[in-house]
Amino acid sequence: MGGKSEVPLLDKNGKRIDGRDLEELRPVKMEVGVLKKADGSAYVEWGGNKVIAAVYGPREVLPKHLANPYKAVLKYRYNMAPFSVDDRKRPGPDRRSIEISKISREALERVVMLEYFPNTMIDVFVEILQADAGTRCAALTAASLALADAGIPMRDVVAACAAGKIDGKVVLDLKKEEDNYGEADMPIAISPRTGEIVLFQMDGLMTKDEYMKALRLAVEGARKINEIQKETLKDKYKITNLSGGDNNE
Amino acid sequence: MGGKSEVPLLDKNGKRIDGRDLEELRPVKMEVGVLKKADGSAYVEWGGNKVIAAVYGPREVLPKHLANPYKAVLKYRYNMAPFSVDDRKRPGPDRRSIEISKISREALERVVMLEYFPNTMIDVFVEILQADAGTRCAALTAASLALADAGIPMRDVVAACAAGKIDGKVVLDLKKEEDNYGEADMPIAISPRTGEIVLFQMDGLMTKDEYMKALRLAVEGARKINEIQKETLKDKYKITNLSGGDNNE
Amino acid sequence: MGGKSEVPLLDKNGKRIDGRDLEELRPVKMEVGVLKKADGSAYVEWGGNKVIAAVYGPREVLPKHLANPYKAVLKYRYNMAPFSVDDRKRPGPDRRSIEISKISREALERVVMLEYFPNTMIDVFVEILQADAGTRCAALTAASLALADAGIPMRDVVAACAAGKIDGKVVLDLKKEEDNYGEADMPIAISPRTGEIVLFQMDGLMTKDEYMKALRLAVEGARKINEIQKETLKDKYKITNLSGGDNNE
Amino acid sequence: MNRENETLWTLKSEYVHRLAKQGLRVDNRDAFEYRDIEVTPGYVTRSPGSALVKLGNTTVLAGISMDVGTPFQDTPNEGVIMTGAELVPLASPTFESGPPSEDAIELARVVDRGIRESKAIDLEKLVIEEGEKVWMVFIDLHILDYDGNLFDASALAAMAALMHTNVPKYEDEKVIRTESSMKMPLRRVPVETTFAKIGDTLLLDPVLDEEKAADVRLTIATTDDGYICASQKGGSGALTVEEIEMIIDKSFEKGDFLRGILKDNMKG
Amino acid sequence: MNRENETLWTLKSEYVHRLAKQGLRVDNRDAFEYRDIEVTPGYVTRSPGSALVKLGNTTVLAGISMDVGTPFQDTPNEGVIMTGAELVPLASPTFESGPPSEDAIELARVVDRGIRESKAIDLEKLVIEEGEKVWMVFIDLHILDYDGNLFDASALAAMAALMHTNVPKYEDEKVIRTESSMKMPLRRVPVETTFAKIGDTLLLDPVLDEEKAADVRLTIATTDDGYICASQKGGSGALTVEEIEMIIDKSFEKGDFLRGILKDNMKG
Amino acid sequence: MNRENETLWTLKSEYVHRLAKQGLRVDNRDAFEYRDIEVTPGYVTRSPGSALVKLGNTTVLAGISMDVGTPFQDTPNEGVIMTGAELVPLASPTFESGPPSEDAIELARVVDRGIRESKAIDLEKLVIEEGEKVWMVFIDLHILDYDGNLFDASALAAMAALMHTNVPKYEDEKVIRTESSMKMPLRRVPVETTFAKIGDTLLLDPVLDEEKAADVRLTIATTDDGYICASQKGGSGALTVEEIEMIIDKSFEKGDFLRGILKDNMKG
Repeated sequence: MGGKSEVPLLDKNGKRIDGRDLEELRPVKMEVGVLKKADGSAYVEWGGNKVIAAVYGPREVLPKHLANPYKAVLKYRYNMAPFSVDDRKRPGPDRRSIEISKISREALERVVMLEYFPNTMIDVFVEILQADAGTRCAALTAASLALADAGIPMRDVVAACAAGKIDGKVVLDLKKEEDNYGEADMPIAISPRTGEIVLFQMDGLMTKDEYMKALRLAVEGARKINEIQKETLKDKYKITNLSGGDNNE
Repeated sequence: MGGKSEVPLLDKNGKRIDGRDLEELRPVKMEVGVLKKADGSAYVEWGGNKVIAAVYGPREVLPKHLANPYKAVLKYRYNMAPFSVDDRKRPGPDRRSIEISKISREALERVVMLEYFPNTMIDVFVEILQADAGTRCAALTAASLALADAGIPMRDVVAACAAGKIDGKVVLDLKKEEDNYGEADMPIAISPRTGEIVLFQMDGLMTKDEYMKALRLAVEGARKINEIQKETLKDKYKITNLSGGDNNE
Repeated sequence: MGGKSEVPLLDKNGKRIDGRDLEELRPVKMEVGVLKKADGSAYVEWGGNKVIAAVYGPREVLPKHLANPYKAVLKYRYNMAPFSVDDRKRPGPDRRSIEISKISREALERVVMLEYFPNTMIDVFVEILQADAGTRCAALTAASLALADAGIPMRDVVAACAAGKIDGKVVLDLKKEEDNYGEADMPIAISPRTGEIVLFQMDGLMTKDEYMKALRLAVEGARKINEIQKETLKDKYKITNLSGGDNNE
Repeated sequence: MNRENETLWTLKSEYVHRLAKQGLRVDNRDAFEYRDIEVTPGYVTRSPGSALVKLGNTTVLAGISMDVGTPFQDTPNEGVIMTGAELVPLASPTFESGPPSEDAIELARVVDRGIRESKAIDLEKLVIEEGEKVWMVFIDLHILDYDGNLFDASALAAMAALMHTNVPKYEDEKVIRTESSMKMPLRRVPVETTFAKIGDTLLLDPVLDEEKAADVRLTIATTDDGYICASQKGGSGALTVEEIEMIIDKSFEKGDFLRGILKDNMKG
Repeated sequence: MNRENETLWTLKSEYVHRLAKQGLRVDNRDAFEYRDIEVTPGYVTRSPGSALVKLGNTTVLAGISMDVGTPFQDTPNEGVIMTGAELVPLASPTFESGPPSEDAIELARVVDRGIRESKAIDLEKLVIEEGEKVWMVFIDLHILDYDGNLFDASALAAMAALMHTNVPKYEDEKVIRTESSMKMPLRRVPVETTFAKIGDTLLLDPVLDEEKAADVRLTIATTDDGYICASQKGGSGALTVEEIEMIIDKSFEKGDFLRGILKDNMKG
Repeated sequence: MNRENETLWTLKSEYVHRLAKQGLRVDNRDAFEYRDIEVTPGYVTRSPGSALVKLGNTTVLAGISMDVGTPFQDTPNEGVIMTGAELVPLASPTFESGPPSEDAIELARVVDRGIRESKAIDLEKLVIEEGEKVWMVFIDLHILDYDGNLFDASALAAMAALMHTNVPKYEDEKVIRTESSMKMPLRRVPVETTFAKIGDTLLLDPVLDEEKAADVRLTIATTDDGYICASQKGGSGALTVEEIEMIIDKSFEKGDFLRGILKDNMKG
């Protein structure tokens, strides 16, 4: 959130730099079962973001002392490909990706039925192949699909979306330039059936009114994302009961 | 030991830059039971040094293969806070702190009754919050107090002190500028009941006479430090039998 | 393979910078049993290369989960001393030494009778004390001797040698300047009894004819190296049956 | 990692939940009451700025280090902030030596965002030579005793330390640490307030036992001029929009309370 | 490391060997036939160059990053190539998080050598200011799905990415990523072909099951002008001189086939 | 870490103690007698300086590397010394691969202090351009065979290497390694002598079995002009002031003996 307003992010008609309205999502494409070796996988293209998620498990816990006799251990690894951003990212986890992995894991722990698989581990790996702001939301959205694709029982399919503030206006789903030069960003994720917030962060400067408006807008965005998730899974499995979704083979 | 004598460390009356006599200790304050979560703890302020020590254990040995069926494993971690020195210290152990941790642990192994607690681990952690030369002595002095505070049986309470050489004179207890521009430093620690040396290092240039004078001076300094240790423990526990000292609650 | 032909590597008589003929090896000296603490050891001096190898094992596998119930685990560590090259090498494995260790281990796995020692580990350590091109060949040659010296049963004693291309000519056994300014390098190792290739790499630019010529030349070089290996082991043990070689005590 | 007895924790957790249902807490505080807060600015006398904060038994020492470095390419006319946190094993039986854990990283980043996003520090005043030389402000959080709610204690310690920081002189390509060129240039006073949800009950400033029993944690950073500048949810539970709105209101109120403590401290 | 059932692998391996003896393969290919190959250049639209390669189920994404740095002391008039490979755990149950494994390092180095030793990139054209500033070409291989023969897929992806790479502009000490100063200057088109030996049978382009059953692997990199530029044996088996000669011949033939695919792609 | 049989070591230790009580040693030496010492300077002919030292079976190779770098800010007119030690696993069944152990770090630092604190190297002569460019002297200790007393062997090897070191030429911003500008400028000849206390008996130059049986170790570094320049106690035992005084006397005597060996070597 640079807040350097020298760069105008809204034109005189109130349109955004990519022509979107304030409360409009970027184009989103989803696909499941895109990888051969993973137990479940999904690909999400969201504006300029390209994200791929894979799920392995339930499988043996390594290292063994991490095993939990009451439930599965969920792991989440958010990783950026070196070429996904303008300034090459050095391989390996940095502080940012460790934080994102933590809060994304916590979001999924709310819905994945870990208690069904004691003494096992479920690994969720997400690779950011191209980044255009909102990668953590795209990643978590893809991860949920991959979990469904792997047939992991879930209470709900988590959907994510961000809202933010640019040129003084609350808007949905920031793209890169809006994130760089805007005034605030608020990535969230919801459990759509209950409407509860399972991932929540905000940075930038917002009044309480702006903040609550952004929150409600982001929840609505996440609901739209969830519709696309549901369509994607339906197309794949021709069934509506998601948590009963079968394996991708 | 820079030995750059351009900086005069003694005035014409033979007084040191902080007004001390050659064989005078800096002011020392000690307190035990300063932390809530640790099994034992102590705070030592020694000149410009501020040092805090904590003891955990005897507890389960991790990793398990380090367990010794005949005695407790003693660990010692000397760590400097990043802001404790003028040039910010990067977090994490460096070569200097690894060496200091090793020789400090060896000093304590002489007195802690490790044989009472086979298959366990006793952790001693010392944080240097502000550094003014002699931190390893202050740290070890605090560590001994924290061990006593934790009720760990010991043959003796180790006390430490340094002597050194500045402007050609053997002096007690160097402060930072004296350490930087002086000619030699000799940190030691003793087991006060026997007078034995349990930690011993020296660097700089000294003749044998200077060396032995410094050694005897440092031993005397450590004895004075030990008196303060004993007072501190007495004040806290109103008893004189140190190794029978009870827990800090 | 810099291929910067500004530096002439052959004189008008076709002699190399150290006076060698195109197909001539550098002087090679070998010795076994050079270390006291290792179970087997060897020293190889090959041109300007000085290499020492040690073998420990069969011994307990650490960490334990790597143990194989059907055969011994073979480990190989190629390491350069910091002062072995002009630009000081920072201690610890780099990508190059990890790759060399891998392919050298694979070469030895062909001949060492690992199946005789299930659930154990055999460690091969090689230190490059001075480097003059061809260090991986010298290292593997020394490692084979050290394994024989340790009495580890082997189907064969692996011997290594490189060929390459300088100033347009295929030559045997490049030295440092030839490697730096030459056009191609091809290090290989053979199992001499069968003539099979057990280590094989090539980089640089070669036509098929040059390539096959280099390969045949390198095999011949490795055979010569193997003769010296056999002499060395005979001198030491006064026996010809290498795989029955006894321990060095 | 937690070496304490699992069963004991289950019992404690049930106890905390039972209390929460009745609107009670383990230490008899009200739901939205802070523990006793002690702020000791200038604790590390030799550093350019520092503060020790005790929030009940939770103890955090924040220290500021100042150095001269090159600015980031995309902000040539701004100083640089770097925030780190060490959960040193001295502070808790569950903290371990080694590289920073994900908890330490999250803590450092959330404290950092409160300061960075509120533009609390006037970074343009920290430029020595545009594009070439700027002041680097290192904020290091040293956790000394861990009894819950590190976020609020650490953010408070960091802000108290910054408010007492002197920027050294820089002359002839050298940092002169014994002399000061100015006070740290500050524009806003962000503080962080952390709430835990135990069952359906929301609580401010959880102690360790509450933190462990809680399903979810929400930290809100507010400024003295009425902005929210950072938020962070933690834990595997969930929050409703209504709960978040209620927390925001409380957060401004409690933020002003914390700023009052900082202000008193500046005078004292 | 391999968490899959050991017995299952033994059975699979025996099956692969039995087939190989009869000149057959698990997927009914001929011995020297590649799987289906799909090359998608420019996959990462925001990077200066990239390509996604699918070789059967094996999927590799190569991305090029360009930055300005100082040349190596001994080659002041040459740009710099750096090649890395990440075997991200997404791609296989046997890949693990953490520092690069020896397999990842070998892969990156063999792909690197094919490009470097063939002088495929005209490094002198990547000099901005001799001895001071040159372009650094980072070739990063991201393995997305691992079903054998990473070498050929990765080398092909790297080359396809380089063939579609635009070198950014560099003006006023800044990289202008949105503008291009030239195409990546290329001189040769190296590709790599990998053979596995199962029992006494040689096969091109092994799938994972064949790779695991194989005793030995040989990778040969050839250029479009008739040179071999790199070779690498892997695995604990052995090869005869005659086998190597036979592989070289096949390698040139199959290398031309792969170059044909790259060429078609340049047009399309 | 020690993979050798614990019981065996206990028996060996008892044996060493029994001998020590009678004033005897496992290899029949006198209490204050060194093992045979062989010094081979210039062992690594291609490095600017090196020496191989055999102290009985203990074998240490010290190598010097010279490079040009920037001096430390607080010593702009001095060259830089860096000392490292690798306890490579080749040397002992108890040494392991990986980052330097605390033993390796202690060894490197004690050898370093002997040289640094005695001002053995005239660091001002290693300045190329004050405050900008100085020679960096890397002293690397490579332990090849470990049979006790690495301190004395390593310090001796380091000093022998330095005494035979040629400082390369530096011209036109380049190090010309094939030419020498001067001998390493030395002012003093520090050596280290190490004593072990077994029961109440003091011994010089312990072999591995003695080192392991010993309660405490004391290393004293002395100079040729009558100074002590470094000391280091190791092990969990203790020493009396009287024992230290006695060791100091022996240390000067034995230091002169070691310096004699170095001197003989300079001639030869």
